[in-house]
Amino acid sequence: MTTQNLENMQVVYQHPESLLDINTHYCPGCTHGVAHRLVAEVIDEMGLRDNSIGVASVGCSVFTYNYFDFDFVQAPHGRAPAMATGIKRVHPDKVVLTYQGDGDMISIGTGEIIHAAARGENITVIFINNSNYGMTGGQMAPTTLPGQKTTSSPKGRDVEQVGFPIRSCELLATLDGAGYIARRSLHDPKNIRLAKKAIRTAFETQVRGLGFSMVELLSTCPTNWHLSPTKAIKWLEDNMIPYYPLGDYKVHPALKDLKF
Amino acid sequence: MTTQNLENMQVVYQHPESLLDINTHYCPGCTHGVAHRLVAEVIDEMGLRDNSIGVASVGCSVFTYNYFDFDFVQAPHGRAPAMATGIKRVHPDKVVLTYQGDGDMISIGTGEIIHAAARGENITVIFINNSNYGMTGGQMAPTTLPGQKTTSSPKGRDVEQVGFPIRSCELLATLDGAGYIARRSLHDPKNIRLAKKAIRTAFETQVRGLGFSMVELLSTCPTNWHLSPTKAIKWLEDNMIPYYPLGDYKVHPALKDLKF
Amino acid sequence: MQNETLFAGFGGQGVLFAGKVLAHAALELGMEVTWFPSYGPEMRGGTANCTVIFSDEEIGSPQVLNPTSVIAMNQPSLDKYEDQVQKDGYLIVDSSMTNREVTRKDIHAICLPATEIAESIGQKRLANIVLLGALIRISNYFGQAELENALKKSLEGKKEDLIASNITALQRGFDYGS
Amino acid sequence: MQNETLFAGFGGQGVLFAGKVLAHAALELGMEVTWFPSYGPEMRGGTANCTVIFSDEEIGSPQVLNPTSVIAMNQPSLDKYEDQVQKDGYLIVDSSMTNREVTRKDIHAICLPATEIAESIGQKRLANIVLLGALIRISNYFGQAELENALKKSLEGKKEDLIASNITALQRGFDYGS
Amino acid sequence: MPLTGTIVVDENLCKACELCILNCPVQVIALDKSHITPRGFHPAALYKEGCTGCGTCAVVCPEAAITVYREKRPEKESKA
Amino acid sequence: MPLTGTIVVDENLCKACELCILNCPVQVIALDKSHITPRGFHPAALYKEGCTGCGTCAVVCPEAAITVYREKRPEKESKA
Amino acid sequence: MSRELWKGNEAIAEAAVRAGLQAYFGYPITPQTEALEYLSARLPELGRVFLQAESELGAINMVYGAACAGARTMTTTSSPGTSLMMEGLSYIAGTEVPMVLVDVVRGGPGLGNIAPAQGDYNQMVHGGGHGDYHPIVLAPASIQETIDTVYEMFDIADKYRTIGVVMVDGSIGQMMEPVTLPPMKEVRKIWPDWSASAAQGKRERNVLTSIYLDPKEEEITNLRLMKTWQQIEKNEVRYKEYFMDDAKFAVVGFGSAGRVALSAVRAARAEGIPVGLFRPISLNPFPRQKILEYTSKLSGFFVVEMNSGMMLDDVILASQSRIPVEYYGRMGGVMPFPDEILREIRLLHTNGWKTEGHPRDRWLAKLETIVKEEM
Amino acid sequence: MSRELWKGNEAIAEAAVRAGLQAYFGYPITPQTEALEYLSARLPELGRVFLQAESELGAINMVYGAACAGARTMTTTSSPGTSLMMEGLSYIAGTEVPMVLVDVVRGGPGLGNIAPAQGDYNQMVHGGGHGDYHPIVLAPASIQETIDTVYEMFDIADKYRTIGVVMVDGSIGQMMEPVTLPPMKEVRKIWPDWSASAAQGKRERNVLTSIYLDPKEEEITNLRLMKTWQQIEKNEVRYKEYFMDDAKFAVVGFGSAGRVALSAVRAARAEGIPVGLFRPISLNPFPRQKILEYTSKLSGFFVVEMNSGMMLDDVILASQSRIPVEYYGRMGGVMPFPDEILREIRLLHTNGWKTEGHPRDRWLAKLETIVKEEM
Ligand SMILES: Cc1ncc(C[n+]2csc(CCOP(=O)(O)OP(=O)(O)O)c2C)c(N)n1
Ligand SMILES: Cc1ncc(C[n+]2csc(CCOP(=O)(O)OP(=O)(O)O)c2C)c(N)n1
Ligand code: SF4
Ligand code: SF4
Ligand code: SF4
Ligand code: SF4
Ligand code: SF4
Ligand code: SF4
Ligand SMILES: [Mg+2]
Ligand SMILES: [Mg+2]
Repeated sequence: MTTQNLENMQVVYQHPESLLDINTHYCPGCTHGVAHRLVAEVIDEMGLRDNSIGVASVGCSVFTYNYFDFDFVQAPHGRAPAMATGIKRVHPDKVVLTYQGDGDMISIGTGEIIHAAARGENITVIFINNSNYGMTGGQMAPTTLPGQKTTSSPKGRDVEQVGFPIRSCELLATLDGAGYIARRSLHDPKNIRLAKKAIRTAFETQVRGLGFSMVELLSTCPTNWHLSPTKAIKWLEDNMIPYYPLGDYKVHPALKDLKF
Repeated sequence: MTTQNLENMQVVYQHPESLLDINTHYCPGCTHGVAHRLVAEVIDEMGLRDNSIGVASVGCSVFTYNYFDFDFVQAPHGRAPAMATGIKRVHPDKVVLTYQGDGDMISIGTGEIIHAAARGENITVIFINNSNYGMTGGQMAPTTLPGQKTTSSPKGRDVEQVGFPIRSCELLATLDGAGYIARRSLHDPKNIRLAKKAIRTAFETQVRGLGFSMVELLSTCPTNWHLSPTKAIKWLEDNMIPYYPLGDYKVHPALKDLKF
Repeated sequence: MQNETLFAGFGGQGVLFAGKVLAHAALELGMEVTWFPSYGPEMRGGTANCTVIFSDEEIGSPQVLNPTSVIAMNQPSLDKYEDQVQKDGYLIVDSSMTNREVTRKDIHAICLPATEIAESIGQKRLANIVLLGALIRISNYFGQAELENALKKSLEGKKEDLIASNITALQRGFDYGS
Repeated sequence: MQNETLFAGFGGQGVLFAGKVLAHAALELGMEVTWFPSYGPEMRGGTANCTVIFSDEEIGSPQVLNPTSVIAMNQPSLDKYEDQVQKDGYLIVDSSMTNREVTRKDIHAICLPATEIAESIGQKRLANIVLLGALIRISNYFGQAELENALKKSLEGKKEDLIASNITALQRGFDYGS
Repeated sequence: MPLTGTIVVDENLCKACELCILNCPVQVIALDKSHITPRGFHPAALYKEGCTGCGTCAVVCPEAAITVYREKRPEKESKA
Repeated sequence: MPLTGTIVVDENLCKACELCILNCPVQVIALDKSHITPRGFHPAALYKEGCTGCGTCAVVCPEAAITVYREKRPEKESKA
Repeated sequence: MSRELWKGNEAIAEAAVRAGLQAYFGYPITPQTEALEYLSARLPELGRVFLQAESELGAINMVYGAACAGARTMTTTSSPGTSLMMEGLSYIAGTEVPMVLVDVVRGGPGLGNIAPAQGDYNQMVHGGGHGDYHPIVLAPASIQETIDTVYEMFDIADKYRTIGVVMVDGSIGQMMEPVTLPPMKEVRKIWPDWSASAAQGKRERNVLTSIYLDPKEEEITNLRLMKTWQQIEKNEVRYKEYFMDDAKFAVVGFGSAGRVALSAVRAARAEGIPVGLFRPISLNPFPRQKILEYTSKLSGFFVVEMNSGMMLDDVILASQSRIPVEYYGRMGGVMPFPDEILREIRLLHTNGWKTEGHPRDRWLAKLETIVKEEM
Repeated sequence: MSRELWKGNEAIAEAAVRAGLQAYFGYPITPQTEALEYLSARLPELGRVFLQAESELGAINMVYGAACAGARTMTTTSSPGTSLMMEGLSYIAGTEVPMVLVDVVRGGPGLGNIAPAQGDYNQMVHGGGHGDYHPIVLAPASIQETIDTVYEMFDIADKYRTIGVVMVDGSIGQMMEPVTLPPMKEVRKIWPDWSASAAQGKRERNVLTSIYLDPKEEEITNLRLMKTWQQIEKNEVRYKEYFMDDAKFAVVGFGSAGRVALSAVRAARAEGIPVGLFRPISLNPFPRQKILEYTSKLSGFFVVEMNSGMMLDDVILASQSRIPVEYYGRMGGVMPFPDEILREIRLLHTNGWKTEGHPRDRWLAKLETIVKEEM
C-alpha cells in the first residue's frame, strides 16, 4: 500500500454534509448509495438541508431517513407522494422530496404519483428503478424487463401474460402538472455526473415553484440480479438503458436558462 | 298528433335486444343512456350477449346491471378493471367489459386502470367522461375543466391549486398493452354514430385478443351542470371537445382492416 | 309538548324548503327543532319528504311513525301517510295533485288546490307554502307573523326577491285554512 | 425426549443449510422436527441463525431460551449463546472465526478450526458441515450413516455434485469430535 | 322525393329531454303537452307529417324510447 | 503532466464493491487483502503511485467512502 | 349566544374550522359530502389548506403527512371510505401523530346504501387496521353534541398524539338542528417540536416513522401506546344518562339509536315503566366502570343499536355478565322508530328477562318476523 | 403417506393447489412472499391462473372478480396488506361469494416489522371492514395443521359462500416442519349456477352486487348473512385440548402462542402443576360454549397471546366472567419463550388468582419491568 502525506493537498471530493457518516444497510455495490450521495450533494450545494423534509418509502430505501441529516417521515408503501402533498401544502416554503423505488412508485403507488404530478404538486421525487422489488427478495416489478427472471417470474417476464414494462417518465410527462421529468443512469461516472445535474434541476424546479419534478435513476440490484456489483453495472448498461432511454422528458420553459 | 298505420312499414331503428325494456334512473337527457344503447347495439350486432360479463362501477352508472341483459357484477369504486381482470383470467373465452365514470376510472381507480392497460388485459372499458362526480352531486373530478364551477370547486377549478384536467386517452395510449384507445362524443347524431363505431372496434379488439381497449365518451350531466339537456349538449360541444380532442389515440395494427 | 310534521311530495315540489320554514319558526321561538330529510342521489326525480319536529325539551327520534301533522303534495304521499297521522292530528292535501278525498274522520283534514292557487299567484312552485299556511292556521302551531318572519329568515340572502310572493302564498293558505 | 440445536453465524456461512441437514436426519427417523430460521431482508449481510428441534412428540415452541446444543460460527454468536447452552449440553465453536476459548465447564465444548479444515478440503463454505459432524459425534444424536443420508437428501437435485465434498467435511468433523 | 316514415315513442321510457326534437332534421317532433306519462313527463311525439324515417331521433334518444319505421320500397327502386 | 492526487477510503464505510477499482482511469486502486474492516470486508485502497486526484472513484462510490485530494497549484498555472 | 339552524355535515366542518383546522383532505362520499363541499369554500377563504384527494387512500395519507408536518388536520368520510383508510390509520397510530377522522356511517357491508347505520362500530372501536392500536372513538347523538365533540377532539388528539374518531350516522350528517357554534380559535403558529417541519437549524432533526425492525423496539412502542391508552381510559370516558336515578332497568344505546331510544324511554316513563337510558358517548374508551356499577342496582340492560349487535358484546363484557342483557337492533340503514323500542321495553317490563341462549340469537329470531311483516 | 420437510408458506400454497385453487392473485410482502413465489411457478405449469397484482387493493378485487366468476380463488398477504383489503372484503361479504385469504401476521401497527405476531386478531375476527359481516377465521398452530386448514377452507368458504381467513404468524410462514400433503383434487369444471360466468343461453343472467339502496332490502341481506353466521357458529367451531381432563386451570392460546404455551404446560405438568392447554383453532366462530363449560371445572383461565390481549376479551366474554382470567403476552413481533409462560403458570399455581382491576392492566405493569430487564 502507498502511504501519502496530505499537506499541500486540497480536498476535491468528500462525504457530503447532508449525508450522515454512518454505514448503510445497502448491499455492496448497490447504487441506491450513489443516489443518496448525489441527493445529499445537491442539497448541500443549494443550501437546502435545514429547509428540507424527506419522505421515505417502503423498499430497500425504507431507512433513507437514517442517512439524510434533515427532517424525515416514512410513508406507507406507495403513498409517499400523498404524504409529501400533505406536508408541502402545510409547509409550502419548505423543500419536500420523496425517495421511492419502482415497485413503490409505479406499482402500488401509481394513483398517488399520477395525481401528484397531475396536480403539479410542487415536490421532488427521486425514483430508483432497479427493475425489481429489492427489499422483498427480487420479485417482478412493473419495470422488470421482458424475459427477465425474478422470483415471481421464474421463467422470465412473459409479456403475453403480464404485459410490457411501464416507462414512468414517458407516462408522467404527458401530464400538464409535470415541471421536470428526466431519466438518468447510475452505471458510470459520466452518467452519474449527468444524474446529479438532473437532480439539481429537479430541486431548482421545486424551489422556483414550477411544479412536479421527478428524476428516474436506473439503478443496480446486485443481490437480486445475482451478479457482482461490477457485472450488475454492465447488465444495467446492456439491458436497461436500451429499454429505458435516458434523457429529459419534460422541461419547464422557465428552466431552460439553468446553468451549472 | 298525427296517427300512423304501420303496415307496409319496416322497422329501421328500435330498442336493442341486450338492453332491457325498463325505465332507467338517469336524469332526463343524460347521455349515459345513449352510451348504454350504443353498447347494447354493438353487443347485439356482434352476437355477444350470451357470452358477455359486465362490471358496473360506482357512479351514476352503478345500476348499469339493471339495464343490460347479461351477467353483471358491481365493483368497488375504481376497482372495476381489477374485478374484470379476475373474471377475464378465469373466463378468457368470454367478453368482459367495464362501464366506468371519470371519477371512478381516473381518480380513485387510476392504479387499476393503468395496470390493466399496461398488462394488456384483454377487456373493454367504456369510459364516461362527464367532467364531474355525477352521483354524489357534482363535485370536481380529474376531468373537470379549468375554471369549471362544481360543488367542491365553488370558485371554479383553480389549476394553480389542483392542476389541469387529466386526459385519459393520451395517458393510457402511452402504454404498450393498449390495443385500442379512442375518444368520442355523444353530443350529436354524427358523433354518436362515430362513437358506436369506436365501441364496435373496442369489442373487436377484445374478441381478436389484441389487448386492452378503452373508449372515452364525452357525456353530459345536465343535472349537475344545471343546464337543460339541450343546453348541456351545447356546453359539451363548446367546452369539452376543445379540451378533449376526439379521435383514435391507439389503434392496434391488426385492426386496420376493420370495416363496418 | 312535541309536534311532528311530515312533508311529502315529488322532488322539486319544495317539500324540504317548506320544512325549513317551519323549523325556522320554531327556532325563532327558542324551541328545540329537528329537520330530517330523505336524502341522497336516489331521491333524484323520485319522491322527497322531510320530518320537522319541534319541542320544548331535547328531541329524541328525528323521525316518527305517527306524526301530529302531514302535508301531502301528491297522490302517493296521501295514500302512504293518511293512516299514519296521529288521532286528532292534521292532514293537509294538495287537491290539485290528488284525486280523492281524505277518508279518515278522526283527524283534521284540509284539501285545497294549492298548486292551482299557487299558479293563480303566478308561481306554481309556491304550493308548498300555501299548504304550510293552511296547516299553521288550523293547527295554530304559530302565529302568522312568526311564519312570515321565518319565511324571511329562510330566504335571506340570495332569494330575498322571493319573499313577497312567498308571503302572499302563505296568506292564501291561511285564508283557506280558516 | 426433545433436542434443540441452535446454529448461529454470519449470513453466508451456511447456518441455515446445516440446520436443514440435521432436520432431515431427524425426519428420516420419523421424528417430529421444526426448523426455525431468522428471516427477512434485515438478515442481509448481518447475522443468521436457526433452531432445529427434534422430538418424539408434538413439538411446542419452535425456539427455546436454552438449547441443548449450539453451533457458533463466529465471535458474536459465541459471546451471545455460550451462556444459554443447557447444562451438560454441547457447544461447538469454529475456532478459525473466534478468538477465545469456551469458559463454561458444565457443558461439553469442542473448538475446532472448521473454516481452516474446510479450506484444507478446498471449500471454505463447508465449515458448517464440519461443525455439524463434530456435534453429531459427541452428542450421538444420530449415527454417521444417518447424517450422510440426510446430506444426500438435502442436496438432492441441483446440488448433487456437492454431495461428495460435503460427506468429506462431515467425516472431518466426526474425526475431530472423537 | 324522400322516403316517408314515422316513429313510435315508448311513453314508459320517454323523459321529455327534447334531444330528439333538437335533432330531427325536418322538425316534426314535439312534446305532447296533452298528456302526462306515468313518470310525470309530457312525452315526445310526431306533431305533423313529414317524418322521413331517417332515424336521427332514435340515434340521439338517451332512453332508447323511439322506434323508427320507414316505408317499404320495391327491391329494384331501393337500389336506385 | 497530470495533477497528482491521492484518496483516503473510510474503512467503516467501504463494502469492497470494487466499483472504484473498475472506474479508476489509471487503475491504482485495489482491495487491501491484508486486512478486514469491522463489517468484514477487504477495503479498497491505493496500491501504487499515479493517482491524479480526478475524483472518479468518489463519484462512483455507493458508500461515499472516498475522500479525494489533489495537489495545490499556484493560481495562475491552474488557469492554464 | 345565538342559535342557528345548521345541517350536520356543515356544522361538523365549521366546528373543525373553529377548532383551528389547518389542513383538510377528503374525498366525496354520501352521506358525508357536504362537509367536504363546505370546506372547499370555507378553508381557502381563510387561507388554510383544502384539497380534494384522488381517493380516500390519498386523503388519509395526505392527512398523515399534514399531521407529521405538525398541522391540525382532519378528514371526513363514510363507511367504504373508512375501510380504505385502515392502512393509513394503522401507520398514523404507530407513528403517534394526532389527527381527527369523522365517519358518517351508512348501510353496509359493501356498497350497501347511504342510509343511517352503525355498522362501523367494530371497525372503528376494535381497530379495523392491522396491529395493536386504539383510536379514541366518540359518538355524539345531536348536531350540537357533534359540534362540541369535533371541536374538543382536536385538543384530545393533540394531547395524546393519537387518532380521534367522531362516529355519527347519516341522519346526523343530513339533518338540521339549532346549534350554538363555539368560538373561533387562533390557528397554530409554532409547529410542535416533534413535527417534520424542517429543522431550520433550531433543533435536532425529527424522524417520524412506524417501522421498528427489532421486535423489542416495536414492543417498547406498543407498550408506550398501551400506557397512553390506559391514560385515555382513565380520562376520556363520556356518557349521558336519562332517568337513571330511579331506573329499575336501562336501555343502552349510542348516537342516533340512543336518541330514538330516548323517545321510547320517555313514552315508557309516561306509562309508569321505571326504565332509564344510558347513552355511551365514548365508545372507545368504553364506560366499562359505570356499566359495571349499574349491575348492582339494575335488573338488566336493554341494548339498542343500528347494527347486528356490536356494542352489545362490550356491554355484556363490561357488565361481567352479572345481570341479563337483551338486544334489539335494525340493520342495513333501517332506523328504528321509537314505537319498536317502546314495544320491547313493555315486553321486558311485563315478561321480565330471558337468559337462555345469546341475546343476539333471540333478537334475530324476532327480527325475521318483523321484517316479514313490514314487507 | 410420506412425510416431507416443507416451509410453511410453500406448504400453504401447495395445499391450496391441491384443494383445487383455480386463480391466485397476490402482492409480495414479507413474511408471506414465498407463497406467492411458489405459486408463480406452480399454477402456470398446471394451466391455472397466477397473477401478481399491482397492489393488495388490486389483488383483493381480482379475487373478488374471480370469486364472482365462480372460481376457487385465494390471496395471501400480511398485516399491512390485509388493511388494504378491507373495502374489498366488505364487498365480498356483502356479495356472498366465497374466497380464501391467508394472513401471515407480522409486527405492527404501521410498517412495524416482519417478525411473528398476532396483532391482526381484532382486524380479522371482529371485522376490519365496514358494515355488518363475519368472516370465518381459523388459526392453526403447525404447518401440518395449516395445510389441512387451508385445504378444508375452500370447501367451507364454498359451503357458506363466505370469506375464509386462515390466520397464522410469520413463524409458521417461515419455518419448516415435516408434513403429509393432502391428495390433489380435480379443479372445478362446471361453474356455480350463481356465478357471473356468462349465461350462454342456458340460464337466467346472474347479477352479483352488494348495493341495496332500499334499507329494507339491505336489512334482508344482513339478516341472511346473520342466519348463515348462526349456522357457521353451530358447525364450524374448532379447538384442540391438551392435559385438560384433569386440569385445575387452563392456559388459553391460539396459533404459535398456543404451541409455545404447550411447551410451558408440559414443563409445568412435569413439576406436578395441574394445568391444561385449550387452543382455539376457530377464532371466529369462537369456542364460546366450550369455554363456558370449563368455567364449572376450572379455577381460572390464563390467556397467552402475541398481542396486547385481543382474544383475552373474547375469553372473558365467553366465560361470562364466572372464573378469574389472567393474561400474558408479548407484542411487536416478540415471540415469548416457554420459560416466560412457565414462570407465570408457577406464579398462578402458588399465589392463586388476582381479580382486582383488569388482567390487561396487571399484565402491562408486569411487562414494563420485563422489557426493561431484557434491554
Ligand atoms: C402494503 C404493503 N404491501 C407490500 C409490502 C412489502 N414490500 C416492502 S418493500 C416492497 C417492494 C419494494 O420494491 P421497490 O419499491 O422497487 O424498492 P426496492 O427495494 O427495489 O428499492 C414490498 C412489496 C409492504 N411493506 N406494504
Ligand atoms: C370508496 C368510495 N368512495 C367514494 C364513494 C362515493 N361515490 C359514489 S359515486 C362517486 C363518484 C362518481 O363519479 P363518476 O365516476 O364520474 O361517475 P358519474 O356519476 O359522474 O357518472 C363517488 C365519489 C364510494 N361509493 N366509495
Ligand atoms: S436488495 Fe438490491 S436494491 Fe436492495 S439493497 Fe440490496 S442490492 Fe440494493
Ligand atoms: S347526475 Fe348527471 S350523470 Fe348522473 S344521471 Fe343525472 S345527469 Fe346523468
Ligand atoms: S329523446 Fe327520447 S327521451 Fe328525449 S324526448 Fe325524445 S323520445 Fe323522449
Ligand atoms: S326519423 Fe328522422 S325525420 Fe322522423 S322524426 Fe325521427 S328524426 Fe325526424
Ligand atoms: S466504491 Fe466505495 S465501497 Fe466500493 S470498493 Fe470502492 S471505496 Fe469501497
Ligand atoms: S482519484 Fe482518480 S485517479 Fe485517483 S484513485 Fe480515484 S479514480 Fe483513480
Ligand atoms: Mg425496485
Ligand atoms: Mg363523472
